[in-house]
Amino acid sequence: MLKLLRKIVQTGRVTGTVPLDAGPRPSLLLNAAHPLRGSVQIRQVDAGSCNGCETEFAAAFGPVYDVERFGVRLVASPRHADALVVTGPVTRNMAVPLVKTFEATPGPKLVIALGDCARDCGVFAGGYGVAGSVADVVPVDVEIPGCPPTPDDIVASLRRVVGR
Amino acid sequence: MSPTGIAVAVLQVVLSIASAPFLVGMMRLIRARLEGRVGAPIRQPWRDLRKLFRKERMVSTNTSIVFSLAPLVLLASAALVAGIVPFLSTTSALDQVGDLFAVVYLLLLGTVFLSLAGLDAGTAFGGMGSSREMTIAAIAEPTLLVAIFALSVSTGSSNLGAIVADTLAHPSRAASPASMLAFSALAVVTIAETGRIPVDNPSTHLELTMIHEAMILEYSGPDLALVELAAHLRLVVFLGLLANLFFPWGIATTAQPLHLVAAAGAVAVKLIVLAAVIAVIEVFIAKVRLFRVPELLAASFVLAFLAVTVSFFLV
Amino acid sequence: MIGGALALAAGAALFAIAVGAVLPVRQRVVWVGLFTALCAGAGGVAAAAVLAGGNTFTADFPDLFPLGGVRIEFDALSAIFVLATAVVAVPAAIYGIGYSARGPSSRPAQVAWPLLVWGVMMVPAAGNVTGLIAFWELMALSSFVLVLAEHHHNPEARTAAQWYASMTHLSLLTIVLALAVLAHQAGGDSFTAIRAGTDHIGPTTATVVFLLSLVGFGAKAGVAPLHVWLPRAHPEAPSHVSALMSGAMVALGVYGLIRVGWDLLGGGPTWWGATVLAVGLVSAMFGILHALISSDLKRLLAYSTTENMGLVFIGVGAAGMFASSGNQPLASVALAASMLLVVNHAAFKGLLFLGAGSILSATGTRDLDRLGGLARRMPVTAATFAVGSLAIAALPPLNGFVSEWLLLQSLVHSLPSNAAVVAVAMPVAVAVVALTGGLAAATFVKAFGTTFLALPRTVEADQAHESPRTMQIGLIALAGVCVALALAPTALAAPLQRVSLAVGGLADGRPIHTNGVYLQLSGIEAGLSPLLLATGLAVMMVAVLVVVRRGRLRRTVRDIPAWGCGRTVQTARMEYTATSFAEPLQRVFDDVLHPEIDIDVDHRTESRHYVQAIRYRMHIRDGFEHRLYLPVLSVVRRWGDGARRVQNGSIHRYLAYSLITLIVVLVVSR
Amino acid sequence: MTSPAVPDRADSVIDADVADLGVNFTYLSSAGYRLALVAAHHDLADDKQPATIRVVYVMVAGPPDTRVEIHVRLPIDAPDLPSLADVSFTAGRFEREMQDLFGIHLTGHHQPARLVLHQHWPDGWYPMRHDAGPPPSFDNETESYPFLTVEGPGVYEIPVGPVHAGIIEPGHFRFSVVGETILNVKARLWFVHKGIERLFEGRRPQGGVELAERISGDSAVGHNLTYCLAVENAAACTPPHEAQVIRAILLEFERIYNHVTDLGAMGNDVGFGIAHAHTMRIREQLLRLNARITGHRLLRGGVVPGGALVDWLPDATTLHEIRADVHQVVDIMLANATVVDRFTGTAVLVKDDATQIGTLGYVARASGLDIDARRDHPFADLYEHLSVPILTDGDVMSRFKIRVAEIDCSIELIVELLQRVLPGDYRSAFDPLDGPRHGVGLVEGWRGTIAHRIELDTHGNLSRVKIVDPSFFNWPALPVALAGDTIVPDFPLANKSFNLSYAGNDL
Repeated sequence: MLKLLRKIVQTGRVTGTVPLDAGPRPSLLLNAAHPLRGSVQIRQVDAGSCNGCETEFAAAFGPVYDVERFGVRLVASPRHADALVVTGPVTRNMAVPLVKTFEATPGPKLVIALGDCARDCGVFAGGYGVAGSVADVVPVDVEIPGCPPTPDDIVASLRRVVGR
Repeated sequence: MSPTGIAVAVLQVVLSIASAPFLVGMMRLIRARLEGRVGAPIRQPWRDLRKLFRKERMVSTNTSIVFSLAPLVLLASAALVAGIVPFLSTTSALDQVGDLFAVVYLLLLGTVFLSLAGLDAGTAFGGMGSSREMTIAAIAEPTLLVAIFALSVSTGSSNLGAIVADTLAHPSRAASPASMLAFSALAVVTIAETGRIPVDNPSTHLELTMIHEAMILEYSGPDLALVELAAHLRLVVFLGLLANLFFPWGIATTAQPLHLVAAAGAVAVKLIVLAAVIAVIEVFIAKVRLFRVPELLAASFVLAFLAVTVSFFLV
Repeated sequence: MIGGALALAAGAALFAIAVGAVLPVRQRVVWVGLFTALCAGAGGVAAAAVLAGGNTFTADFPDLFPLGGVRIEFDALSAIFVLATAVVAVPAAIYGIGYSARGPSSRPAQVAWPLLVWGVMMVPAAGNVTGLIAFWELMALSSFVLVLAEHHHNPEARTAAQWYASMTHLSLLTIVLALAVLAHQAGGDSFTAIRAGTDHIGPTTATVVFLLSLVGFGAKAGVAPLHVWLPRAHPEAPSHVSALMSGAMVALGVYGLIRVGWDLLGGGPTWWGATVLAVGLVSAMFGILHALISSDLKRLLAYSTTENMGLVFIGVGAAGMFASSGNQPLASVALAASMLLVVNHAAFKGLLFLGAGSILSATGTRDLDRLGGLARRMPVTAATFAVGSLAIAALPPLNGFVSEWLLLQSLVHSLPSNAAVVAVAMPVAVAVVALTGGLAAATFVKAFGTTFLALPRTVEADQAHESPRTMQIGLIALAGVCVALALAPTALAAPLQRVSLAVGGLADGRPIHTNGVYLQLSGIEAGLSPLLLATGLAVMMVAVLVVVRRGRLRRTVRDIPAWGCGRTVQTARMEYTATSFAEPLQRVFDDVLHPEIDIDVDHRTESRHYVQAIRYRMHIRDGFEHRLYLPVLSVVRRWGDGARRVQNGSIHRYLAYSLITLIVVLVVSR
Repeated sequence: MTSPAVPDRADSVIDADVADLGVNFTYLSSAGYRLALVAAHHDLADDKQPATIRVVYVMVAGPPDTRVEIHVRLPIDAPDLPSLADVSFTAGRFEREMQDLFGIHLTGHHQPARLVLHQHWPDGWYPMRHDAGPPPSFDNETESYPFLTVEGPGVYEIPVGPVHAGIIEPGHFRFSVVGETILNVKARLWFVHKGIERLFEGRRPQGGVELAERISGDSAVGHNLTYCLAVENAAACTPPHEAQVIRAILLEFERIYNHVTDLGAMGNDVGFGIAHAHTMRIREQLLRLNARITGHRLLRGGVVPGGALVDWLPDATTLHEIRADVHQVVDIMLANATVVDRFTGTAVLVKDDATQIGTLGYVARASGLDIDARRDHPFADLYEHLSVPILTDGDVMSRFKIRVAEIDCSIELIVELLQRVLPGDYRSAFDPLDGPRHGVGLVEGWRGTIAHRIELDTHGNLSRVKIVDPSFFNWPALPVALAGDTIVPDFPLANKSFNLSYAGNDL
């Protein structure tokens, strides 16, 4: 107990790289009256990634980047989600699950293609098990380039979506 | 059943509902800060709810009317309890409508409906959540009722207004062993019934470990908003019960607006303190293994039982 | 008027018996059903008249039997039990028309059914020992025939009947002994004479009589450990018969105990009440735990009857304890709680058994793990079963909650008391009532959820259709009774006072004050308004709906398969089963239930990492049956073939035994 | 039947007749060799021989590092392979993989169901054959994997995945359960099967690096190093000693950041979120070090065929601070009675099972198996002082503590190696020789021993790359560890304690 308390006090605030006082940014996607402004719940779908994008996506929700402070939260069910974050080239085995996840998400909803593989299959283009990029399977609204994108990029893109 | 009484009851319901998401937002913020994060603003849960109300409503195939009915019953039962429990004033019109037992069974009614909804879609997760929820609810029941027993022994009544008035009249009773034992017992049950650590993890993303979350995996949009709001409201109701049954000071004994404002301030402070304490404790403890939960509740039952025996032998 | 109604009841019963024996099968079930309903309805009217007016009715039939006359004495205590019987019997009889058309339409069954209804109604009306025992045996014999009504289809019915016959005889034997001793000591056969003569009875005799009647009536009430016949016999009987047996017949055990212990004997020392309370606590816990883990719907309901009779015993026992410690007002509250529970139980247990019968006749199974998805296929059954489930789980705003609340109030306000035994017993009782309530909620979430919700688990469940109109009428009527009792229990305030006044040895005074909306207890500062609670809930629900609609609720509702993690097609195999639902609680109570679990894993001989098959088996035996009865029975069996010849399962022989017993009884009681 | 050849030196090849396969395999197994890799190859017809399917079994032992290959040739029109499933559980799984991808017909296999290719993939299309052609049309609605049905009243199935609730890679788990008691679990993987092995083919060896670094994103160094070692092995190229030191340092950095993440993630799975927050903070610190070391947060770009290069290396003080930080978090976790209770005795993998299944890495070492490729198959003389921590309980707690011990070992190792090298670019000219060649790489990645076997064609281009992530060996151990008396809500914790790779397994 005391050890943990000491650790908490010593550690203090970790979050910090993204300037908080940057003020609300205009959303490039959603107008001010859009239902999703200020609150976007995310269901992440790994459609064939090498797990690199997952590492960085998880970091964005870690204490250092803390994207949750902008009203972005991970949720367990697509029924609770507003946006799908899809990583990897879509494999033949994940195409149907991805579509089903998309269908299971109530509107209005967004699809965010995270990473180069999600955008254009990256180095995996042409693999016999690859069905295509995310946009080939479900309509994509936002793309975040990078292999993998840095947490800073991810946070910036998500802020653009949520408008804060 | 006077008009002012009804007005007070309605005011309680409205204020509880309005403040519940903020309380949850505050608890999330405290956890974030202790984890070194900035965290979402306190009003974030309201934002989330507002958004959900504007989203598409999806109903799973194979479900029955229970699926649509459960969020309503869950929220209505919690709201009714918010009207009965003396938060602001002991003059609530609903005080004679139901006593503490009625409150407990009304909350159980909500639990039962949510559990049925969990079974309704026929998914393994929903059933799992229902089964776990009913297990915990069933085992928590003895603690709840025996703790009420302890409270009503000294007061001679299980009416909420009477218990509050009695504690106000005899402040020393709040510090009596019986009262403290009963408080501890109810605190444990509160944590179990509101799905907090160490019983359930409100922020988990693991379907197989969930209790509350597993039952509501099928809900979306407005239905989900109702369920979430009800969950927030139940937290307020349980914490409010704990606060005002054991520390009723500040509550209005009339329905005068000024007194009510002061009472609202007092109950707000109490709720914030209790919620903050829970939020801080949650950071320091882990979730116990599912089959240790009954042990935890058994321990709380022993506390409640001791409270009754103590009040018998020490009164 | 009371006499007329009782005469009408008898006439209707006789007519029903006659048509049951004479008419061809199609007309038979209709006329028997209608006249049985008339019989029960007439009895109900008589009971209502007694309860409303406070009169009693007495009539003598001195030469009815060659060896003894029968006296009818209809007071408020009788009336409340007759009322409970009528509550379940009228809908059950109408329901029976549709149900029998597909099931027990044989002549014996159709003759026995009105006999049973009439018998159950007349037991509390009996005013002397001979009458009580005659009607008791009439009830036992006719119910025995009905338990066997479907034995052609079901071999388990025979085992059930054996248990039933044995326990009924044990019950009868002890009751006869108790009453014979009582009548002999008091110097009279009629209850009036016995009451007058109790002064001559010494404490030892009184204790013996009390204990004998506790065993005899306890066995009928199905309280542990005398319950073993109940979870066997009630499921095997045709469902409308189960409804009457579980809803009303078992309650006569309570009636007998109160009548003998606290009316005829005039009450006794505190430990009488404490014993009854203890029996109640054990029964309530034991019953609900076994109901929880049962996946046979009717067996679940039968065990739940043991639980509910346990709760009634807790109330009666507490009343006895309060009465003997001089707290008459509280005793009357406890008694009122018990009596209200008897009436409520008749309504919701009757309803649930009728619902179970509806499911059984639609799907051919009572196994919860083979049901599912019936809410869409059988909406009336589902809605009424839901009412029954919420009621039996004691959830507001339904009727079960009111009696539970009364019971809790009587237990909680026992303190401060000067008796240490009360101080220890009452918290335990509250805890047991609470745990029972919680487990009952879990049990009926399981029962309703696995039966009616989600996907059907078998083809039979998938192809189920709603039951015929007559059965629906029965269901709706009983659901209506539940709702009426829930919203206006205040109507029973005055009758309950009359009941407690009728039991002089137990309670007096006025348990419940009411202005029609609020229930107030005498001497206790506690209030409840079931009507306003229900109104409040409804108002809140409407308010939420209105607000949500205002909040720009998008009206688009998308119908979509349940979330299956992106891949799986949902099948019934992925639904939680009843066994699974109860498994966590079963694990919590492992020490009490002692489940026997086998997991067989077949490996390839070459490598145990190639598994061919896995089989799972779990069996939970009735602890009392397993550890108390079976050892005794095996000793008995070792006595020789003589015993086996008695127990050879021939139904005719059982009937003969019963008849002989009846004659012996009549001789003895003379 | 010939008597088995006795290998007395590293990298010997036994060209066995199909009939002698079993004898050779059992002989090597009894001599202490373990099966590291099985690869099938589609050899096209040329003027010397007709088209065949060549199956290569790589058996390894160490120390001293010894590798033996058994080569078996099957005619393309009747590729019947006698199954070794009875003697080696792992071999049975490799065989099913080859059955799916190469169309090998197995004889004597007990469960020859599809492994890699899901049920909706067309029959008779073997994507790894050179003449496979473009994929035919897929029937996307079929789903009929033959899950074992557990018999008994009240048994139901929990289907989980492939889309999970957290940030988890896709896989499908089918639990047969009564209430909370797990009776049987089956993991259905290969959802992210992209066909990486095929993508290597035809590239220059240098061109395989970008793929090797993306086999499993969290094992960029491990897989790429293995790949480079295999290529260098084939090309008979020896990189500079400094490059080997840097490779060893990078390998340990990868181990540390992944182990640290797992420690907190296991805390998170028992609702102890604060531990997760702290390990995520430490991980970010480590990933930023990574970014300075190689220019990439996941340590990509540091290892290349023929050498290694880094921009910068941290000093020992930084590492000691991180180590102290990690230990504070670990102490906090182990001081929490609930955490200890949840970890202890959960999902026990006994040594016997761990051995039979052929587990590797920390999973094996937590169950008492003394196995570590850094010591058993060192790629350079750098590991003389390496002590391999071993724990014996096989529960979640052991898998937790073994990670802590390995973090300590790694930091000690890095501190020691830092004295031998300065940051810089250490590359020898890598020029693959012509002519068919093959090479094997074995590296102790953070999850366990990674094995690659590559073949170069006459032009020095890659003609076949076989990749084996330790997860391929470890996946079957997870259901076995759960089969005891694990309850459903403990599964995520058990799964996290194994933390197996889906991408590395599925390829």
